[in-house]
Amino acid sequence: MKKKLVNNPDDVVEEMLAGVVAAEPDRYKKLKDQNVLVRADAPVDKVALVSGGGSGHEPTHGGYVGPGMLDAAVAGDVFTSPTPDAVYEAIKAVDSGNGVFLVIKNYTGDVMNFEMAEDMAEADGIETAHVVVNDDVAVEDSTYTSGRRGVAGTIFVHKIAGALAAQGASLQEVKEIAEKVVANVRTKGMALYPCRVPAADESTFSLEENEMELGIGIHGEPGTERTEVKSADEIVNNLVTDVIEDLPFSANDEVAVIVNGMGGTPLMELYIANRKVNEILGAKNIDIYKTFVGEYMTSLEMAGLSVTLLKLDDELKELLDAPTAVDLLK
Amino acid sequence: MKKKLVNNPDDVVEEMLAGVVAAEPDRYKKLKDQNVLVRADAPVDKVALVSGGGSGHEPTHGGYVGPGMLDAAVAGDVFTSPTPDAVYEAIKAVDSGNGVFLVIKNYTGDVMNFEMAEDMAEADGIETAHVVVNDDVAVEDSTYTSGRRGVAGTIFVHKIAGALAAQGASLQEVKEIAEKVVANVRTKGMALYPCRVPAADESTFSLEENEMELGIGIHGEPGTERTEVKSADEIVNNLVTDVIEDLPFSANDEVAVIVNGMGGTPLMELYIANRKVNEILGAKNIDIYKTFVGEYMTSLEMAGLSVTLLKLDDELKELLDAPTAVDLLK
Amino acid sequence: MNKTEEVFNKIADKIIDNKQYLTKLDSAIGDGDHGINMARGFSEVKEEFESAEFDSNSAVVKKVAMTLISNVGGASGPLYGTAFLQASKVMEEDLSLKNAVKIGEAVIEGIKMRGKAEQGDKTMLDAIIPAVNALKEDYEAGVELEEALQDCLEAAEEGKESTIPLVAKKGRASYLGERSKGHQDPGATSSYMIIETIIKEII
Amino acid sequence: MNKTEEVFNKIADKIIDNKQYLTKLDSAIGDGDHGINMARGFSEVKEEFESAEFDSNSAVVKKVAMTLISNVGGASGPLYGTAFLQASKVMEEDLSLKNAVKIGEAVIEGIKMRGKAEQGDKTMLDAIIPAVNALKEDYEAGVELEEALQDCLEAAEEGKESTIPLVAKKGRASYLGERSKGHQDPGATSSYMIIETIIKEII
Ligand SMILES: Nc1ncnc2c1ncn2[C@@H]1O[C@H](COP(=O)(O)OP(=O)(O)O)[C@@H](O)[C@H]1O
Ligand SMILES: Nc1ncnc2c1ncn2[C@@H]1O[C@H](COP(=O)(O)OP(=O)(O)O)[C@@H](O)[C@H]1O
Ligand SMILES: [Mg+2]
Ligand SMILES: [Mg+2]
Ligand SMILES: [Mg+2]
Ligand SMILES: [Mg+2]
Repeated sequence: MKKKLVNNPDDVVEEMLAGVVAAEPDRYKKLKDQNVLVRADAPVDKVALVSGGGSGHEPTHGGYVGPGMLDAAVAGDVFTSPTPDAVYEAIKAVDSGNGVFLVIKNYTGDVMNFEMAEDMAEADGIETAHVVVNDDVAVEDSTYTSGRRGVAGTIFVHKIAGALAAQGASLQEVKEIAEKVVANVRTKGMALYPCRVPAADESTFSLEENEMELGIGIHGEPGTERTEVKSADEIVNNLVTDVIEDLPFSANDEVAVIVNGMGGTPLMELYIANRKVNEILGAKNIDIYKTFVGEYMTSLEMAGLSVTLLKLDDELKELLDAPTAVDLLK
Repeated sequence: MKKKLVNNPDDVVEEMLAGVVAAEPDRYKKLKDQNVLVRADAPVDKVALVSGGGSGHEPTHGGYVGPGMLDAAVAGDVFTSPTPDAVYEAIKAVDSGNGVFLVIKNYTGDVMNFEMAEDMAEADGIETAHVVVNDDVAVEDSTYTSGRRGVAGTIFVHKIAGALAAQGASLQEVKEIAEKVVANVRTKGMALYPCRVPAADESTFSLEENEMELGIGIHGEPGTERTEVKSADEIVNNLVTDVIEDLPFSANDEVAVIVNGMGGTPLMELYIANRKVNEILGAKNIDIYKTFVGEYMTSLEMAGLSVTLLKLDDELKELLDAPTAVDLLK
Repeated sequence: MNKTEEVFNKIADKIIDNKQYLTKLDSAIGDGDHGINMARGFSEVKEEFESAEFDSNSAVVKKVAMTLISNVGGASGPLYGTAFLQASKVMEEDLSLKNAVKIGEAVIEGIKMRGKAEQGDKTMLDAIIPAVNALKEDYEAGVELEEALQDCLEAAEEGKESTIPLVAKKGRASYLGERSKGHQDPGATSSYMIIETIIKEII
Repeated sequence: MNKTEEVFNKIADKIIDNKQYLTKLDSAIGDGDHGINMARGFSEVKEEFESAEFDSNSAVVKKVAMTLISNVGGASGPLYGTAFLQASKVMEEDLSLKNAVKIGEAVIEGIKMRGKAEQGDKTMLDAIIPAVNALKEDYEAGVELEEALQDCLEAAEEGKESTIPLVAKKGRASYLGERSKGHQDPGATSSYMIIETIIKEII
């Protein structure tokens, strides 16, 4: 049982969204009766971007709503995909007649609920398209499985597809650039300590004082491998090596990096990790174009981190650098 | 014993700074032989701002280095004031002949080490001045004690004094505005779980599963009061009430708010807390001008939060809104 | 309150009573929310029943489907929602073994269409498919309704337990790969509970 | 290595051996780093001694002072640094009880000037002031050096223990208010260890 700064565990998402809007009333409006945050000035005359999923990953998704990134973020219950109704209401709230693009992380629930929402929206004559993000290299990828999870690499999809949409691109063009990001982004994560869902009695896994989980996702689920705790350098080496080999990334590639904290990791430790990421990439002659170190896609108070690499070309670089009002991705 | 993403505990500060510079090489340079981060373009022709203190409070202090805020940040060992030499080197690196202003948090060690550095700098003919931040209402304030701790309110001093310095103000003017911020800023914090210093075997305090500490500082020290765990709303009520009564803040005051996570608190919980902060201030007719929710002044992986209020006037509002390159305080 | 409403009320109670148990099963190989999700949805079903009036059994089942879709979220929401929606479409007002088989087949088709899983993937289908197969065999062999339902219940229970040694291929448990072995699937467990409650109410 | 170097080498060993103990004391009422800070500083002192040559005892003490100032940080760095710096200024090459009193007074003055604490504030001064007072009384009473040092040691030990019931008024422990009662001050403890080592080396 973990202590938490909450009131009634059933109200955490609603109370959180009330706190978000209270903090930045000029930036957000919340839809009545649905846990959806939309840009205060929505609908904007462009292709709209909607993302969402379970809560507990803050600043994902609400933190990425704003000019140059998302138009709406749909917040499900903690670690639970939102319902089709909620996604559908988000779509309606941001559609300006230019179509709505959905960024879906590859979880059975998210895919199904978002697709059902698309069916509902299309019945209303709203054009939609989507991308399914699946950057987690820890999970086996095959047509016989549900495939890989979408994790921190999703942030790059928000930024890059958001930037293209802001430039007035068509729904099809936004979809294509999003797919290009997905094709070029890879992540692997680990945890030293699990998190706990407010409404549940226990953590979804427990670890001994000398154990850690490698290949962890962002829903408090156990990882793919449990080992004894290693040094920061050894851990980073495991993550970065698996990420590099997967795409694969190779010498003279230019990459953007996210060293992402899982929620309970001191920033100090993320920087210690980044030092090693930098060293490994340097040794492999992989060029770092931009690095983000911080909490971008968390798992409540899980302690651990993930490393994401995105292979860049000129088009992706320009969109990554494009202006956005979202301070997290500047 | 807590698991940590570190290598040798003695190297955490150096490795962290290496990771910071690796992430943003265009923003920072690190002084050779000293754990000091300075603006890449230092010295800049203006009054320079130097802050610093023990490490373990990230993003404080390095995260506030940049145009519109600090010129240098001096990183001591974890929770340990830096030595006079380090501060002195920082002063020399950023002085452009316009004088150097030091932002010191009120801890015996910080005050002594920074003042010794000022003596050294003045012997070199560098003009210096300083402010001592002491915003923590949990601690009794009297001339017979070491007085109140400097905690998250320090961020407002960095922002506002930094903005005035960027506008070309004199050392004396920068000192005056910093003192004005200190006179108008108050904070109180609490913790659900302690942190652990990498080089130490144990946490500085331990809490039972139904206990929390109120009136906590940012150095893993025990708080002023231990109670059973309360709901988020009750906790926030305790913090905000003590902060309000101290200055006191009263109806029609305009304030800036920081809801600051201590390092291990999920962002979700900070927003849940902010909802209540907003509600309490609203009920008292205290006007919220701007709110910052996030991790600004942490204590490694301590779980808990602090609430800071700064009473604003037109001058402070303008400086709080002034441009800065530091994304954290935009 | 008609009979179908009564049955779903009982299902709701069963699921709500087993909220922690289902969540615990999901903690082992998923994200620890299956019981929470299902209980949220079925609490809402109970509430809907308080105000609504239904003119047919299939209207009740359709209402259950829509309520689950709008309130459960996760994977189980759309899956159970689609399952009951399909069931409501083929359901006749009078219960017969023949119609029960048809309903079962519609349910399986709905879940497969939505989730793209197969038997053996360690999902709710591993409880449902054997249960429906048992019904169908008994129907073809001319077995009486009550006995067929008994067989169906046994098949569902075996099916639920058959998930323990399986490696998950769909849903969150699939991320665990080999480590998903040795745990009973939470969705197969809630499916069994639903089938069990229906059958016990009918017999 | 001259006698003063030897003494400080012993002090360094004592402090380094007690790193965890001093840290633990600081955990109870401070921030849990006193032993870490002091051990870092005295390890550096030992290293400095390896390369340096000194032409006087006071040069050794001055080096210790500067090394602590540059390497300890926290509150104890400037306080001990200033203390030893003041000591080095009044130290004579030949040890006498008279000079020992003078050194002690310089140390107290230095610490008070830097830290603005008084006796009874639950700091290192609570070990040092009684120790120096004992020396002074014995000197004024014409007691022999060795006996005076014994008295000094006892006074330092009592002084260290006298911090236990006190409410801290200076340093981090002061933030705890009444809760600082019942714990021995880490700085008074390290001061006692330093005094103890010096005296045992001389006697
Ligand atoms: N593709 C699928 N087809 C059929 N059933 C599935 C599928 N994916 C998951 N399930 C079922 O859903 C259950 C998990 O539901 P739940 O925990 O509520 O949702 P989530 O996995 O989104 O957290 C699993 O135990 C499994 O039986
Ligand atoms: N103002 C002061 N005057 C004298 N001694 C002090 C003062 N403040 C603190 N101390 C001493 O310093 C000790 C703590 O040192 P240390 O833990 O190394 O530094 P910090 O408190 O900065 O973490 C205290 O136990 C106390 O004896
Ligand atoms: Mg879920
Ligand atoms: Mg300290
Ligand atoms: Mg689940
Ligand atoms: Mg200390």
